[in-house]
Amino acid sequence: MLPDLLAVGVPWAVASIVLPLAVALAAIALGPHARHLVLPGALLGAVIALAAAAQVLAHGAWHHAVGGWLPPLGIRLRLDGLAASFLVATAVVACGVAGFSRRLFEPSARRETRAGFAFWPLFFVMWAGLNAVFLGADLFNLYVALELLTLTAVAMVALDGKAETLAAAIRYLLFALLGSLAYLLGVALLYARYGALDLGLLRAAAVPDAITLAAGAIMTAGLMAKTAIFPLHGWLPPAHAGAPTPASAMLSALVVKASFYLIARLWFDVLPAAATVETSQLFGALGAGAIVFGSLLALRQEQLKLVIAYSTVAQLGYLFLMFPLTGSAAAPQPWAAAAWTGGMFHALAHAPAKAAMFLAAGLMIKACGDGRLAPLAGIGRDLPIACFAFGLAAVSLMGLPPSGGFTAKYLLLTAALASGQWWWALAILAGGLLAAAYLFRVLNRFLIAPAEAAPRVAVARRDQAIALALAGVSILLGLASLVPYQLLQIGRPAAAVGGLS
Amino acid sequence: MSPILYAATGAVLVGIGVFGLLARTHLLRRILAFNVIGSGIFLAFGGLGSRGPGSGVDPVPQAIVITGIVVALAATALAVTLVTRLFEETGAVTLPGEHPAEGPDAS
Amino acid sequence: MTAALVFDLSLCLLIAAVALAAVLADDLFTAIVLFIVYGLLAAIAWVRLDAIDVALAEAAIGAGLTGLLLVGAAARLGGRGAPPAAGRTPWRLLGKAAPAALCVAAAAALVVLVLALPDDAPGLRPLVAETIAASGVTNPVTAVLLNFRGYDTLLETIVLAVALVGVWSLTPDRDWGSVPGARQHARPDGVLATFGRLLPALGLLVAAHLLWAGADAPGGAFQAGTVLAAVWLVVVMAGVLPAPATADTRVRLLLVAGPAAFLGFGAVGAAGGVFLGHPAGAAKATILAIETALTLSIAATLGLLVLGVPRRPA
Amino acid sequence: MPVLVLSTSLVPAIVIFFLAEAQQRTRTLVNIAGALAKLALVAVMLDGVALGVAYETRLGLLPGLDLLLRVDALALLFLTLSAFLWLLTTIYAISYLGQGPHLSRFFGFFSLCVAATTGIALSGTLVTFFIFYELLTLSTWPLVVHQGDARSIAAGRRYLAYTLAGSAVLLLGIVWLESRTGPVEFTVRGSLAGVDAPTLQAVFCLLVAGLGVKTALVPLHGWLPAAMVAPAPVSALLHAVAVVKAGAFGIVRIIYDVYGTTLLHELSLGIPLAAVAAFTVIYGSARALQQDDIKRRLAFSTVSQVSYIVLGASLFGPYSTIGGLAHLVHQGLMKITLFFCAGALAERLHVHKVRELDGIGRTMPWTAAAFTVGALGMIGVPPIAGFVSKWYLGLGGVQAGHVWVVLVLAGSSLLNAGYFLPLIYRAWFVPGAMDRAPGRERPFWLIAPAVITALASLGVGALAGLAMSPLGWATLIVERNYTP
Amino acid sequence: MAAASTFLRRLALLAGVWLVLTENQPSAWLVGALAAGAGAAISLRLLPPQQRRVRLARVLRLAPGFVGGSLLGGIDVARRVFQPRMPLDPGWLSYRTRLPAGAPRVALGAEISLMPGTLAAGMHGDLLHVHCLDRRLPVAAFIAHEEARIARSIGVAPDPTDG
Amino acid sequence: MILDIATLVLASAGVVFFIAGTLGLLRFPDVYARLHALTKADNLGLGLIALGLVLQAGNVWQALKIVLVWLLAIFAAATVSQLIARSALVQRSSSPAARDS
Repeated sequence: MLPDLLAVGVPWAVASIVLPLAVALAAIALGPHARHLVLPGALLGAVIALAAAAQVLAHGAWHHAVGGWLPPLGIRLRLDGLAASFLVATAVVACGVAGFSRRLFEPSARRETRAGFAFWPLFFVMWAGLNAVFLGADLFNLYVALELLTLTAVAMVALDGKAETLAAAIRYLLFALLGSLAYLLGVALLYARYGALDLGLLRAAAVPDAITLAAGAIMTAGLMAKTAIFPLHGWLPPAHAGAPTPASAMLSALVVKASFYLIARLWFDVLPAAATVETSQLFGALGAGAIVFGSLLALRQEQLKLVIAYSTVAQLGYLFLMFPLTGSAAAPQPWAAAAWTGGMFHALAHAPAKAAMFLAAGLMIKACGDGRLAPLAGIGRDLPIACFAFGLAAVSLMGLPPSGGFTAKYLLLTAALASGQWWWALAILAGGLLAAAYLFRVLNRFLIAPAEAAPRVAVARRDQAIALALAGVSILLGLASLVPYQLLQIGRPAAAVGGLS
Repeated sequence: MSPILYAATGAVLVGIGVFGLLARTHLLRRILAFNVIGSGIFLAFGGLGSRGPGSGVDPVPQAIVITGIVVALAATALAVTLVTRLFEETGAVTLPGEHPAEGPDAS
Repeated sequence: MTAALVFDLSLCLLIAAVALAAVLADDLFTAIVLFIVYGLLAAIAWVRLDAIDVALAEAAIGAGLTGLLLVGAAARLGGRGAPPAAGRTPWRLLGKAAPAALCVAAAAALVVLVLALPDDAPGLRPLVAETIAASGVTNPVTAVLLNFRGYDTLLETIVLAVALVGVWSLTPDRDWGSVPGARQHARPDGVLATFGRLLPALGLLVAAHLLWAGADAPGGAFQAGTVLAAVWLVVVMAGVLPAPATADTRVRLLLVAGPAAFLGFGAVGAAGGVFLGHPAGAAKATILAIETALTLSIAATLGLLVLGVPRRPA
Repeated sequence: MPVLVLSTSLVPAIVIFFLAEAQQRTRTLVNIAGALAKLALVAVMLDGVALGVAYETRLGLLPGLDLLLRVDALALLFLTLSAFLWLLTTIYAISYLGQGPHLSRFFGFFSLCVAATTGIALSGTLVTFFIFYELLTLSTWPLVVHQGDARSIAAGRRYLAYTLAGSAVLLLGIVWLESRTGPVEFTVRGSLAGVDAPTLQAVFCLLVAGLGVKTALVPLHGWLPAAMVAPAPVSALLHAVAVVKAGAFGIVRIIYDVYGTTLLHELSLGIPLAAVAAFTVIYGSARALQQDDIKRRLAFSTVSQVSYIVLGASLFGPYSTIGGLAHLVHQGLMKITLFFCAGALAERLHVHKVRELDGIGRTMPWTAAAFTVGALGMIGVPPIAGFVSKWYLGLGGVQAGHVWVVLVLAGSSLLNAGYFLPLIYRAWFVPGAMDRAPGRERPFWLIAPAVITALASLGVGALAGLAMSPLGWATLIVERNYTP
Repeated sequence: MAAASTFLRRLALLAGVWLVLTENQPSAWLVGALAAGAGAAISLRLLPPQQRRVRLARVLRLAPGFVGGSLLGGIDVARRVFQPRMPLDPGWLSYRTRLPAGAPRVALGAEISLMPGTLAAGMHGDLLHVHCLDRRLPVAAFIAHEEARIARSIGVAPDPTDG
Repeated sequence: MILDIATLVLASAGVVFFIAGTLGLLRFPDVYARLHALTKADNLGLGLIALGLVLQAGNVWQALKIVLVWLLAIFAAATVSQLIARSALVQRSSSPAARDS
């Protein structure tokens, strides 16, 4: 029975887009009654994502021509191992956030509240947008999906309605829109050059001429602005730190990955021939810069959520190290597969860890009534589960074993040393140490015995447990990394060649 | 020839819009500049789509541009609302840390 | 032929000049008016490119509604951003010179790229022409929007809906639950009110025509929806009908009707094996049905987007 | 089987984390039950391994990269030590900490720490070793900062700075090596054949430097004295059971199971390492002499003593290896005795400084006696365990043609005597303050562990000739695995 | 009853507009019927049937004057624009109208806005504010004339002497 | 042929009025005068162009359609000009002298 369901007869990939959209529309229509839909919707979304992954594992990559129209006329959806992995990561984080937010945005006295109304449509559309980005195989369709993310993300940042978050949201919006427009300009050029928008068709047709390279460069620059890679990171910390906690989790864990995902698709899938040694080293330099500067800035923050947000800036840097380590079709590196898989693994492992960290931080701030680090002293006694979750997530972010972060780091390091690019290995290791430095700065606070017991607002154990569960997932990813690894290999771009051993 | 002319105009509009974005700090002006960039890209898209032999226009860029226009409007609506709310909360029409409205170039 | 080229050249120069003027204008209102003019000129450019559908959309949405949004915001900002009398200092000019040079260089590079593209555009014209018989409509743009690339359009309607949610989410908490837009002070029997009472019937007709004609000629759900939205805005601004409360269930249903119909249609197709697949032979009917629902939702969404966040009367 | 052993401390760790602070009896029960179960399993395996049975568990992490747990003789040596001492330390800790705050957290991490040590002992590959090595770092940190005051936090910070930097270096070495060879398993020697010598030398330096941090090789020892602010059971854990031992154990693994002595000899890496170790032996002892705080004196003593193990391993001779391995156990027994005693003195009499020891032989005779046995053992007085290892080490040095080793040992022993004998003298022969009446040696379980380990130190030294003694087992290891 | 007949008349009017819009394509009739019906219904809601009935014939009788005025207005303004000296004498005039409130007044405003030299700028009570391009023209008499014409077309007779 | 010439003449005349309207917008002294120019001249210009196009229409329906568009445009222009004038007046109501100066 199960294999039948996993076969192409049930388009799980399509369902992963349709379901969250349907829930979002229902949430707009139903207002305060929508909260009964939230958990079933989220869980069903998770089931769909897992089924999609299982389908890929069982039957390989899956393509679907939407409306029955093949490219170049129509739009294709592509569910390969990479897409499936991101679907699952998204579903895991989204389920956690949904469970966490359910009571946060509960209507008061059966009356709809502003944030309560807005959050759920934004949340589910964001989820659908993420899935659409991961599944999209058409450049312009991806643009629309990206804008879906931009709008939901910006609105979420501003959900608190405070002046600082409004400014942060505007800054974010400016960056994101500029990035989208740059991307769109590249799409226009590519379409004018090749008459196709489908990734597969473009790969078949693309030659590394001036227009193609310029289009790729413009698109990449735009996407980098949206990914907040150093030195375009300025908008991220205030936005992610200012957003309501569940939004912070979604943004930091997932949304920034979407544009990164597109960069990776672009360079590995569409224009592998265009990647030169210089460009990939430049990407690596940006990544290393992000790691070092992001970490150093994280070390200087006095607000808990800002520490975590700057940590995102730093962690995004690792993702860009996969470009020099993978090399290109023109200049392939040994162990490219390890580098590519390591980079993607990092993106996947970072998601639940960062979400857990933000959720835990949100609870701590709620308990303290203060967003600074200092009042956290001794909170380990009051919120042990949240603190433990924070610690576990920190383990993954530092890349310490056993965690998904470690697996990623191991793969990236291996590729760096095997290809003789030891300087990236040093950046990776330095990043781990710096992460330890800024995270233990927080963890220390948990264990300090305060001079006098500070008053704390009570926090539900269930909410803490959600953070713990997400952190647990990021740890588990390090112990049970074989299946995700295999999943990632299905449909791996040809540019990322070379075996692990 | 003409379609290429419009495409080139689109490219110039992108430049003008980017200048507006960089040189202006008033947020509504930046939103305006965004729309100039956007419609410049659309025009380039359409102009490039009308090149070549044969009659008629490529409908795919047209459809894409219509979608793009609607998306741009959606983004503009959100942006404009954010800016008015920021003004109501703080009285500022620029981002914090950027020059407040002073001098002709900052308006 | 030469006359056409001269016209095109002048139009292009004019467009660029107006755009530059809009960016450089000292007065905010002037800048916005120039932007609207710019949008209308761009619409003419689209007519010259033989893209009437886009021209309609650009004029109505790109120039009209966007301009309306900017004017409304500028009014709310109450003249903030008007330039003080201070002259241009050399230092300021230098500060502007760098971005200016950058942008000139970027624009020049882009122009070179555009000109460098080979002239034998491998567009999709022939393919669309070949396939359009199977799409159910004869307007190729509608065929692309609602059939070949219907998935884009589905996401686009969601973009609109979510933008409205975003705008509403910015309501000040004290105003939540009230009616969008500023209170209008139009006299019940004034010019605007009369206009607002006469216009809707005609506007509805025009919208219906655009919608219906969109299958075979320029037009379609977005243009029709924009017309309806404009008419409705006039009605509301004239004080003929009040704007609905955001919590009004009917409004909510209207907002989601189009996307929901589209999505439901897609899901039914997916269950049959093809996501957003139109049933063979009935494509025109399904397209029109979806477009009708979309038109209503688009109209409601666009109108509410322009009205902005709910405000409680002071 | 290896998983079972691992779970005897992992499961209690998790259970204890979820226990409420007040459920003291349950916590104690879980702790003791886990420790006893582990000891029982170890006993079973000792028998099995002696007969040649191999226990192994594999878990695929990545294609070609396994989490491998395997029980071999060397693993079992370390495992036995940690299992035995864990039981005693747990008992001691329960008495020592009494009703203090955060006990669920404390014992949770305590058990986790032992689980990590178990994992280190059982690791069959470099990566597996690294995973547990890091787990050890992470699980000991909350113990070090347990008291939560400024000094503990500072010590914790220092501990982390050292150990995490060390792990980074270690990881670099591991990955560098494995990027050339593929994942390295401990038993498959000779897999390094295709790698060029400079790389191998560099990697060896990285590995040893990384492990040297936990081993507290000079100049990487700075964290160890600072970590003395931790509660006494934690110090015992750090010094005797887990942390420094894990480092030393790792170095032994690297020398014998990754590189092999032949290869290291060709790469001429043994003597430099031995020199570092010898310097550490002397330096640690010399510094210990200057310390006024008892625990700090013991800490520097550890710096010195643990390097005996490294010294033994780096000489490559069979006797020196036997001596080093035996010392792994012997030092553990003796040092834990000393820390138990120091902790008991601090807890019962608030004695922290050397001069405060005056007359405690009268007040707390059992404690003082156990302390004396441990200290004499450290100096190398026969027939206590320390003598046996030093003897074998010296023998090995002579056998390998490095007579200077004997001089180092002699010098170190003199220094040992120099800093331990005054303590013993003060305890027994200097009259103390009058208010210290006898009868303070309560509760029973605070004192008993020290006595037991003291007796054990005596026992393993006196009965070193038996096959199942640490020395006998070390001989077995060397004969079975490390004899070319 | 009145509502029904109003509805039918408006329906017919809108149907006519629809035919013009679609250039009388038979395939559009169904859509047109629906649209015209909806339009008429909305119109009925927004503009309920009133006692005074607008007679189409009489309204049509206004057309020639309207067109002529519009032509004159355009020429007049163009003449002034193109003259280098620009002969203007702008000023304001307040005209007290007798027309009933609502559509008739709006029609008056619309009409005079197209006529030479006058522009309606809103009402205060019965006072219609008119902006004159050239006060030397006989504006008031002109407005009165138009007012009378409109009044006749809707079947009321204002006192022509007032102004 | 005659029809074509007529169309050309009408359309050209229409353009002349459009130019007049635009020029008025620039030359006239205040917002009200400008409105005069804009509404009246542009209306006439549009009317003339429409008339010219009617002559080119293929059938009566097309011709009617052009007329309809023209009527709608006039309707809108007349309304909008009043609205603008009124709002300008309201904005300047602080100086009542402006009303009958």
